[in-house]
Amino acid sequence: MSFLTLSGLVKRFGSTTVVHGFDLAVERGEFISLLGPSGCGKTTVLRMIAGFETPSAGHIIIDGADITRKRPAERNVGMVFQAYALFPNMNVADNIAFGMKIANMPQAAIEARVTEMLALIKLPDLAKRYPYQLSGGQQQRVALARALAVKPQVLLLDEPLSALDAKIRVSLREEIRALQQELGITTIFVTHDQEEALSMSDRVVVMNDGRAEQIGTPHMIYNHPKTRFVASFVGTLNMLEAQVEDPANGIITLAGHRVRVASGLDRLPPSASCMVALRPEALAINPAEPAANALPCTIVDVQFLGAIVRIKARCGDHILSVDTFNQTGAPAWSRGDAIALHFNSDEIVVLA
Amino acid sequence: MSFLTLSGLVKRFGSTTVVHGFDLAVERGEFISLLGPSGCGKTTVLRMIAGFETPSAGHIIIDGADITRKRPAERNVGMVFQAYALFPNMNVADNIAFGMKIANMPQAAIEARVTEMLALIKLPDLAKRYPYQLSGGQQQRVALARALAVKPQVLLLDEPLSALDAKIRVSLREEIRALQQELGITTIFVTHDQEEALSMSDRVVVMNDGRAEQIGTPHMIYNHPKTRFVASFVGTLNMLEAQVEDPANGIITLAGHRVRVASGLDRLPPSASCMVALRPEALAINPAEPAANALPCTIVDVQFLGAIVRIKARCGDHILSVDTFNQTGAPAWSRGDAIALHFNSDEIVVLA
Amino acid sequence: MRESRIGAWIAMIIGTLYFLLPLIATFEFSLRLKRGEYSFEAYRVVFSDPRFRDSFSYSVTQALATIAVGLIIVVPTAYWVRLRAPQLRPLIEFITLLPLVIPAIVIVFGYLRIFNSSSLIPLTDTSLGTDALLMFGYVTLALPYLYRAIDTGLQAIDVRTLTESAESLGANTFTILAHVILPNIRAAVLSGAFLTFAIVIGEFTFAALLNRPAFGPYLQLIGANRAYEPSALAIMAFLVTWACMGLMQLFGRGVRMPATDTR
Amino acid sequence: MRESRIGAWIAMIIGTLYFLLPLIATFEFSLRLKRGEYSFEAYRVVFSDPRFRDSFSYSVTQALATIAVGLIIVVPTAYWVRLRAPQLRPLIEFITLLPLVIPAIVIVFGYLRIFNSSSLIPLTDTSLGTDALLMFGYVTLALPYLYRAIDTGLQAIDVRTLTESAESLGANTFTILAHVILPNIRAAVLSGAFLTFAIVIGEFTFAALLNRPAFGPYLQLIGANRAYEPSALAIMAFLVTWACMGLMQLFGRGVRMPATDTR
Repeated sequence: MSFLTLSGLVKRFGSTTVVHGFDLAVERGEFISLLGPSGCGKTTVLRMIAGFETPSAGHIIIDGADITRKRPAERNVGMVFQAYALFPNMNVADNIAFGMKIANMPQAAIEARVTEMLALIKLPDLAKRYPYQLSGGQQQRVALARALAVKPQVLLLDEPLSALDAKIRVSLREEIRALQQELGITTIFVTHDQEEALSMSDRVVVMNDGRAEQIGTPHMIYNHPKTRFVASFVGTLNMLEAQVEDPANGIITLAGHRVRVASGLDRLPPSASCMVALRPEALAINPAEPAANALPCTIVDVQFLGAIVRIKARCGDHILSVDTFNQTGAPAWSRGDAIALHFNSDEIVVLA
Repeated sequence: MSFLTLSGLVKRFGSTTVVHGFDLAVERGEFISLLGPSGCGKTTVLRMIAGFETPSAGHIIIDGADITRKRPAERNVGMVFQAYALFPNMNVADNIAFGMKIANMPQAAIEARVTEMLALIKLPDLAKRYPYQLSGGQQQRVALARALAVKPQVLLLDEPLSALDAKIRVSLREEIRALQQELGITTIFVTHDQEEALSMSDRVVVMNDGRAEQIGTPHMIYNHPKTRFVASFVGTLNMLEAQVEDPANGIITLAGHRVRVASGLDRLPPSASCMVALRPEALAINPAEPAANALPCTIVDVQFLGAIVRIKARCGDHILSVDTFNQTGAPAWSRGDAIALHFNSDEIVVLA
Repeated sequence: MRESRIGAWIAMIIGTLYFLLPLIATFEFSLRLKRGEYSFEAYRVVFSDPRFRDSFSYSVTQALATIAVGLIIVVPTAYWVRLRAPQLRPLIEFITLLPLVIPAIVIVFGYLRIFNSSSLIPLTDTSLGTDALLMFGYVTLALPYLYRAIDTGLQAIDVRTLTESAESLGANTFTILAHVILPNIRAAVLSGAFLTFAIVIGEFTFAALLNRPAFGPYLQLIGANRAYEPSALAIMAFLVTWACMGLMQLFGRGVRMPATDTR
Repeated sequence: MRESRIGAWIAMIIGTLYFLLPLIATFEFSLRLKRGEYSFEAYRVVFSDPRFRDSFSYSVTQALATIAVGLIIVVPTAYWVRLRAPQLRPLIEFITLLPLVIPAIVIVFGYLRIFNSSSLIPLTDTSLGTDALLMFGYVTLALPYLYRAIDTGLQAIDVRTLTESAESLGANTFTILAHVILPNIRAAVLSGAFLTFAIVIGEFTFAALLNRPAFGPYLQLIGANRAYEPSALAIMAFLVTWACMGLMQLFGRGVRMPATDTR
């Protein structure tokens, strides 16, 4: 049986239902991300696990014990907030020690654990500093240490990186992931940033409108989105309308061109319309080795974004976005150039 | 002579100097971005052009007229702020008309111009809406229309996209650039986002600590950064220490391997140390065609970021970051794999 | 969670009783003018007293003048402090808090000393001059509330960006204040005005010391000489202030009411 | 820019004169007890009056009791409202503003009516009971200032996140209030306390109507019977309140003073 089980969780605020029958089974030591736009209910799910919201229906079970109705203080759950939420009147050591003092741990044990936690977050010399003397990244690491000090069964992270600068965000997310793997602590991470979710998690739950749209590994979520919402929310992509030509052999027509599709056509009748998705980075311009499919296009715009050069190309009525790396060897495309976009048949996703 | 000239601009607040002798010559119709981290003085330069700050020294000349000491209301300069700054008590039409009413334009002319501006920002039906009824993106377009309605000589944009959601930010930046090119208005754009600066501008001014570090086209700034600051601020990159071996033939030693460098070694003596920069996307893993240089490495980490898979590889004491597209055909790398990183000799930048 | 909720409800109930009990007791007493039955006789007596009508209308006039002068002083000051001298805000707040803690008696003694018949500006020589002096006293008294209300209103809008937007579109300071700032702090201005109104209507010390026929001293006079009428008057004063507070809440919470003209 | 700056300076100067002139005039007058020379004779007379010392210490005691009771009522309420019932904030603010606009006379009449000798709780029968009644009246009077100060303090910290952090670390409500919330609003608590102190010291109506030997009625008594001493007293009252305000500013601005113990 799984370590943390959410079954049929429902949360209503007045007449609006923000979480509709949410189910999730998390293994011990797993890192799960709840990913979705604001208002999708991801934070509400997290707050129900923490005990700050009481579910309108459903159960929360940790390690076999039903904690659905327990008060936050009675749960053994650590929480890190977006706003760093360190106690401003206490120094770093006292912040980390807070939960242990509440639990009446002996002073010597507390001190040892504080030292251990400070080493873990790589801030061994900052024990006497006050929160206002720390940078945002340091504060968030202390908040993490404070939550971990009491050895919680589950660690909950509520957008802990959102308030930080871009560069610190990237380095801290790598640190958090390393720490989580080192301690083997079961972790639920809430974020609206797809890159964070994909890079940190064992599994990602993509949420929309209070429901889980898809649960899977980052690779599955990104490369095999099940719904249109998942496809468009996780990464940018070209969404195109196509006609089914020969479902048995996986052939569709895209802007008048025959295109071979690896899967997803079984349920569709011939000459039906369908939506297909193509990721901008899956397209290759005039490659040396031709791929299974090729679409002749005309370049309508070239945007230099730094590492990536984004090319917009017209194919019939469709405008396709193509990403290429800015490399010295690469040809310099310009508006009006005629090109062929190649892609493999398994890069094209037929959406439900 | 250039249309807008900033010469020797200095701004002190008390004893701190936030802008040190800033020079810039902007051609008529040019789109210039001031790019830099917060506190680099970019906003102060913009506010001096608008007249909200008085320079401690230096001159601001627009179309031959020195406006250094003029009050904001006497300058013919349009400004768009990060906070949308629409007048909450006026509807969209009245907001756009405000400047023209101040200028005592006849009512009929004002109405015609308002209609024209609403068509320009593609919101022809929202004339009677109030700001609080608009989305952030719509508000910012109205703010743009309000600034442009009085036909300013120069348009100033102070991080106009920072408060918007990621997707709207991208679409609005394309719209602003198209509008600017259509009207041919001289524009100064302040941002801390390198992608915005690179994708929108004719030229980019990278600022650091109140000084212009480098002024050039987006391509020059990104591919040929002059200083270490520019290289690290514009994009992410691998910064490595190397030894000069044979400056005449452009040979350096990197982690014990001989590497050919296209340029930048002329000033350095043999066996000197130097810093070189390599962009993560310039490196190819075991490519079909070998490039000029190759470094044998071991993979230490693989991060799945969605469109991009970031691989960290160890070469001697150096850890190199390598970006590859997530493509179905690409091999799935994992920790411990031995690979060779190939790159051309003109991809390596020797920093001053 | 539950324990704190119960404690807080108890605190709130005590707080409410604090205000409701005296009010109910006063109301009940005010109905007992006729022996053995409840009646509104005390209210009838009060309304038919011409001194009641005179003093009430005098105080209303004073209140309106106080509001006008107070706004002319406070709005530009609060705006300017927010815009150009935010570092002065603690000082200004300190100054505007002074009338709360300087006993009214000090202010009045001072004014009498400055403006008496033998001074350079002998305001107290004429009845109109004394009225003006009283009004300025009220402005002082209302300053803390007026300033706080306006400042809170200004806090809710982005004064600096709005001002700079308007400046770069060619507007001068007067246009900005009249067409950009004021329409957007209307609710705060009204809220401050109603509070000022309520304060002036109930004020006693100033009016008594300057010997003006205001509502406060009339209340005191009746209170000293009658039994039931003072309770009736107190209830009426409460209703007037309640109405003011209600209007304040209404405008404070009200939807943004847009002005259609921009000049 | 320049025009608005000048206008604002003028407004500020007028505002300052508003307070300074009466003060200076009063001070000057207080020095003229001895004919033909300036002296502090009036102050000496005041200080040597035992009624001055008695009434002043009575009022100080009242002020301290008011502060204690006020804080016990206000801190948990304001905390709970911010945390669990933010939708009640307008209502609570409205209630706490009531004492500002209900004439003091209504409140006192009501209290006398409820707690007189023939009532269920005959507080006014004993001197201690009346003292308690007066203190509760002062709590009412101080409520708006105390609530605003505490609420502003709570606004500056992230009450909800701090509470939830502490809760998930196992803390109960009392621990959270005592060790997480209170230490972080110390400045606000002190500021509210000093303001309350200043108000109670200068209060007249309540004390006079309940016939308690407080400082306010003593001030009034001297004011009615002497010429120069009232000015001296007024100046002293001003200095006391000034000191309170100064302390308020000091603590309001003061650096965060950390507590070392967490339990």
